Amino acid sequence: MPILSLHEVTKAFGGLVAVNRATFSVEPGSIHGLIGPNGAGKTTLFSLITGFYRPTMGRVELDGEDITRLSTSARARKGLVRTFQGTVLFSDLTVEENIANGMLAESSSPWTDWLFESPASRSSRQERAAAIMDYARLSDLRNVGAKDLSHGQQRVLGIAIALAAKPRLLLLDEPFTGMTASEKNRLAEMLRRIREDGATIVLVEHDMRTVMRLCDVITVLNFGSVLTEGTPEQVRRHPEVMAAYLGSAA
Amino acid sequence: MQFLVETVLNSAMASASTALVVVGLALIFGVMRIENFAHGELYMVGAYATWLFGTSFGAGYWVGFAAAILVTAVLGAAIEILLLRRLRNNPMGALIVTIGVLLILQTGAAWFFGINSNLLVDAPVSGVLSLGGFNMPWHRIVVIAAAVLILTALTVILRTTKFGWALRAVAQDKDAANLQGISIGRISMSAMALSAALAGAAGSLMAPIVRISPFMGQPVIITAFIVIILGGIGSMEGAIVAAVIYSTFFTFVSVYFDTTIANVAGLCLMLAVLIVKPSGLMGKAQKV
Amino acid sequence: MTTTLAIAACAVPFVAGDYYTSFATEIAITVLMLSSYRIVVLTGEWSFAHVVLQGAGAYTAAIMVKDHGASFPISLVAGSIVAAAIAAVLSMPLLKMRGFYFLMGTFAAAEAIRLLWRKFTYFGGTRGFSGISAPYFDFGGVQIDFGRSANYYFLTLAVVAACLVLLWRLERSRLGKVWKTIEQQDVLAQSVGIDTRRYRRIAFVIAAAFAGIAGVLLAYAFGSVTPNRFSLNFALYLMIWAIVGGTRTFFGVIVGGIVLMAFDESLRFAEQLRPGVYGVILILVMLFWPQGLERLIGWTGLYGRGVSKAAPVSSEGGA
Amino acid sequence: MSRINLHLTRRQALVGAVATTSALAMPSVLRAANKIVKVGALAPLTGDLALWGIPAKNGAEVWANQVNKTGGINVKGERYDVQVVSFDGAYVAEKTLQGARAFVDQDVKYTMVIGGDDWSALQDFSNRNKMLTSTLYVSDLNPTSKYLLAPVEVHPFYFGLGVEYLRKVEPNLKTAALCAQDDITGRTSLAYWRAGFDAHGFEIVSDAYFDNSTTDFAPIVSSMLQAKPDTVCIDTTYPSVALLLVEQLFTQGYKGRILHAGLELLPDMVARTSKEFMEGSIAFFPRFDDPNINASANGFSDAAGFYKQFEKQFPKQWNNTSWEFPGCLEVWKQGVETAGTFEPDDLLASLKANPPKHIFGAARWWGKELFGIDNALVGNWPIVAVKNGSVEIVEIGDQAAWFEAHKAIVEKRFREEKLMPDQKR
Repeated sequence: MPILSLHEVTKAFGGLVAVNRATFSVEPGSIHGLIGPNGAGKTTLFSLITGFYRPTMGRVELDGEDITRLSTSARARKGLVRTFQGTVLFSDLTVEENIANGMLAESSSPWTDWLFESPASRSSRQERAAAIMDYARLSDLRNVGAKDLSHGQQRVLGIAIALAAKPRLLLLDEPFTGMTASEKNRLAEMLRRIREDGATIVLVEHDMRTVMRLCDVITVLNFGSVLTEGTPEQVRRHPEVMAAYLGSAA
Repeated sequence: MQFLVETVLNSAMASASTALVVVGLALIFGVMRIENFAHGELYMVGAYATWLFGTSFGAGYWVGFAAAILVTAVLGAAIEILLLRRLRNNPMGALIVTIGVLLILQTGAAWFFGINSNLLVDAPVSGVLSLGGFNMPWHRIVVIAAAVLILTALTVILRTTKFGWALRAVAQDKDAANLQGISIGRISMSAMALSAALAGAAGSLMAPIVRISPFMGQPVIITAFIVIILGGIGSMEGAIVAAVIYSTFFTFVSVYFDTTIANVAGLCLMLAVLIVKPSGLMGKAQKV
Repeated sequence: MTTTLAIAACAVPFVAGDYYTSFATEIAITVLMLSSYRIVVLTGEWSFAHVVLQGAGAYTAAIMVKDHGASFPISLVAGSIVAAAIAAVLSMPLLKMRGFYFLMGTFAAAEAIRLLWRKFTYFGGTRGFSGISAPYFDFGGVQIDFGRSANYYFLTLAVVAACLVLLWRLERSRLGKVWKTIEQQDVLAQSVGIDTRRYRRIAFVIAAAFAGIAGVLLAYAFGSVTPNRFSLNFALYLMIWAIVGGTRTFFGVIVGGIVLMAFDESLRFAEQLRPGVYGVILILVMLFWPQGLERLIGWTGLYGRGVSKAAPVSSEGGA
Repeated sequence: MSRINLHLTRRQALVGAVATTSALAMPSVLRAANKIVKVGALAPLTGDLALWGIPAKNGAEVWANQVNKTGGINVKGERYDVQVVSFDGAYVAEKTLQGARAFVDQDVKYTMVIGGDDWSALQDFSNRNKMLTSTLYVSDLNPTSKYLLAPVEVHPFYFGLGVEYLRKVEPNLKTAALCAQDDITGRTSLAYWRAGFDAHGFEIVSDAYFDNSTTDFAPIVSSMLQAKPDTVCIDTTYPSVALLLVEQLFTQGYKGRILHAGLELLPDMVARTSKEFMEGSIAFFPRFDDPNINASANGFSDAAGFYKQFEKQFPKQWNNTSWEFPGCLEVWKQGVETAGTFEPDDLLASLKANPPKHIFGAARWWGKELFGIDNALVGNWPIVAVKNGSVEIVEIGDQAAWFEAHKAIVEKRFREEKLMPDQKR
């Protein structure tokens, strides 16, 4: 049973049809790539999945449950967490505080816990924050302000915040753009570890080489509709993909 | 029937003067992203200037009208240069400064002209247009005509002149406009002067009709804020349409019921629009 | 900071005459209004309804005392609940709006309520209520007549202090952290599962509950409740004191508020010119000491919310 | 870019400013041979209602200077100079109560308020501190307002006389239209006007309040004229609002009688309409710039002189309240000088024992039936009518007698507007 499935999802802004009857599904535990030339509708589709936009037509399902009408935060509480293209962080706070904020939405049973946090739940949250920090190799930057991190470190912190929200399905919005080669390798390594811990990843990305190396399945979008879908090799050899990308490094 | 025609004309006049005030407010918000709480007081200064130059110095209404536009324009420009320019990246600070200006202008008017003084401005075109039992003072028709004239002139300026393009560019995207060499300072100052002049003109046109007092600006600014919300902030066209809708609605309710009910109904209309469309009729939709 | 404030506060009735003691009571009530108003500001929104919600508490107290002969504690709870209930109902439509739209939405709702108070004789019309008898404590041989302004001042101080402790706890709780995340990064907060509208509504309702308490304190302090006391002017001045005082820190808004109120009072000799002089001072403070406002600069463009605030990091950051 | 951090934090700067200005606030000590007695003007000095408050305060100061020049107040041989202290109540009951507390702290012996909306908060405080106070609205009186007097004007009691006079001179008038601003003043007086019109056989065809923030009065007048009234009563609207209403009546072709409380801006009304249009309009206040004002207002020492002095000191700031606060002081002065003390209880007893004269002559304490307490100083009151562009006293009527004759109707109309003492919230 796929963790995420889209059925005839369409989004039109006035006359312009940004996403046209997109239908595909994502298997649990996989790293699923979503690629396409600029203007192919990747970002709009991403926003449709995260709930930032409501589709004009069609259905989005998470574990078979229709979440088309759910708000972004409701989807996040169901395990569908996204990161941002830019470096959207709590820039005035430290790394540790940023990650702690990721856990705030966790629904603790007694509402009194909201007001007077029991020491037990506080220590468990601190432990999880520490775990995530060394997971993302940010432990030694614990007390550094988010705005003082390097670009690469800020992107990793963005993912760490998403991890704090206990995602079952993690949506990454062009995580590799603007990273150095070594940063890319370390990030790819981190994503594989996240997948091994049971999360599913959907990756919207331009960087073809990384996508081809990292993803199990790739869906190719062109002019708002699904061009093809398959393993990296199948997709690389597909004639229309070559045409659509016209000489980008295959 | 005659009563209906009178009410329609009265609401047209109310729409005209409200539109003048609200367009000025929308212009300022569009260009400088602040709500000018002292806009009502510029309306008041326009009325006082018309009395001072037109009646007290005896130079006649139209001289007073021109003086009102000049005085308010200069005052608007001065407020921008001396005060608002230093607070460009501090919208809340600018808001407080406009409230400071509001307090100063009100207290100044009460001090110089006396709290109790009864200033009378005679309408330029006296007499009454009476058609079979229905009579409407000519000046009210002059107000409608003048407002339509000014607003068309404004749209022409904004659409065709270089200054108009620069103004709209800054309203669209301040940084992009800056990159093209448009001096934000000059544009903000002239936008503030233009906005103040519009309020001054409205004050001057209404001077023969309403009570000139240091606090005449208060109901005007409250109505202006309600209308600018209805029309959607920053959109000039929205402001004019909303001014007509609100003033007509308000006048009819206050005639068929009473003005307190009209006030409550006006507020509920505003809330209703905001509930349906949280960014006003023509405001730019923004993710909530 | 707390100790200096506490000592100064307790000394007032022994030093000041009847006028300044009751003025200190009014300051204490306004401090509660400013601190509870800060809860709404914590979520990044400014409201014009806070003073009318205080009025709702005051009117509830007046009705409870005059029609049902309720005692002080009962009307305190009733006032708080009614104000919170009204805020909960208002928040349904209001919280769809942001920035300046929200500000004007709250103005419309507040002014409509106030006009209804003036219109219906059940609320006493334009004259409102008068003759609200002062609270009287008589238990185990101890009688305290809170009609005397010094006694009532201490009663107000006790209630306000208790509320401030609660507000302090609230801000440090997880609820407080959620509010701050919503203010700093609304879209990021949503992406990690925080339903921002729901928590903004909780903030609006909790702030109203405290405003209700302040309203009940005000009703007993003056023994009367009139619609003019909750007009736009008072809402504007509350906002001015919050902005100029600075809402960044818990004590900033309190000390800032007290200083500005004392300042406004010291200008009383200027009589007719008082508002004008106050306007000049507002401008000077804004032009030369905006420090307290730097956090508010984040409220860019009033509705460009959620714009990324991350300052681009300097390029030489190590790998 | 490092922020310019001034060593002064914001709090230190503001606290410094507070210290300097409050030093300035110390009241300057008066060099005077006589001892000082303080009287308080507790009225709005800022905001819309300052148009009543400031002229009242100024009038009180002019009166005090005149009294001090002629030797001040003689209390059992001791001479006191009168010092007027003021406090801006901004027409908000709670602020006005703060003023009352300030006056008690400064040992003010007699307080004057405008009354109406801003009295409700003072009641308990005035009883608790025996604060002798005067108000301009008799409707503030209630069974427990022991130390509150309505010594000058018993607005709206003279309106009954006005309608009676109108019926006498114009027997054929049938219908009446009423309008007033939506506050306690408007409600109280409109209730009395209705009683008057009921008592004298008028049919009320239009009756509406308008909000204080109304700026354009054309719609209000057109809706009134739709009912084709042959009498229009614009009650106690503010002077400049009355002018706009009269101008609209003229423009919209109204041909009947106009009734207003004061017609303060009559010269401007005539300028904006015409002498013929204003002819026969009825009001209740002779003008202080009327040459024979001294004859009619004999209760007020040298009314014409007072007006001239006021115009000299406060040019073009005159309003009805400018003589009403002095009227209150005049009654208080007479009481103090006969009782020989400032002590409230003795002074009240003496005042009640021998009622002083009020502005239009002899008067008596009254008000029990309607307000539950005899604290209103009621005497005869003039009715003025416009003759050839200026007002002339056409009749002096007895307000109390008119009330006695139409008590039932008045109580019915007051009960409708919830103004009876037992209906007060």
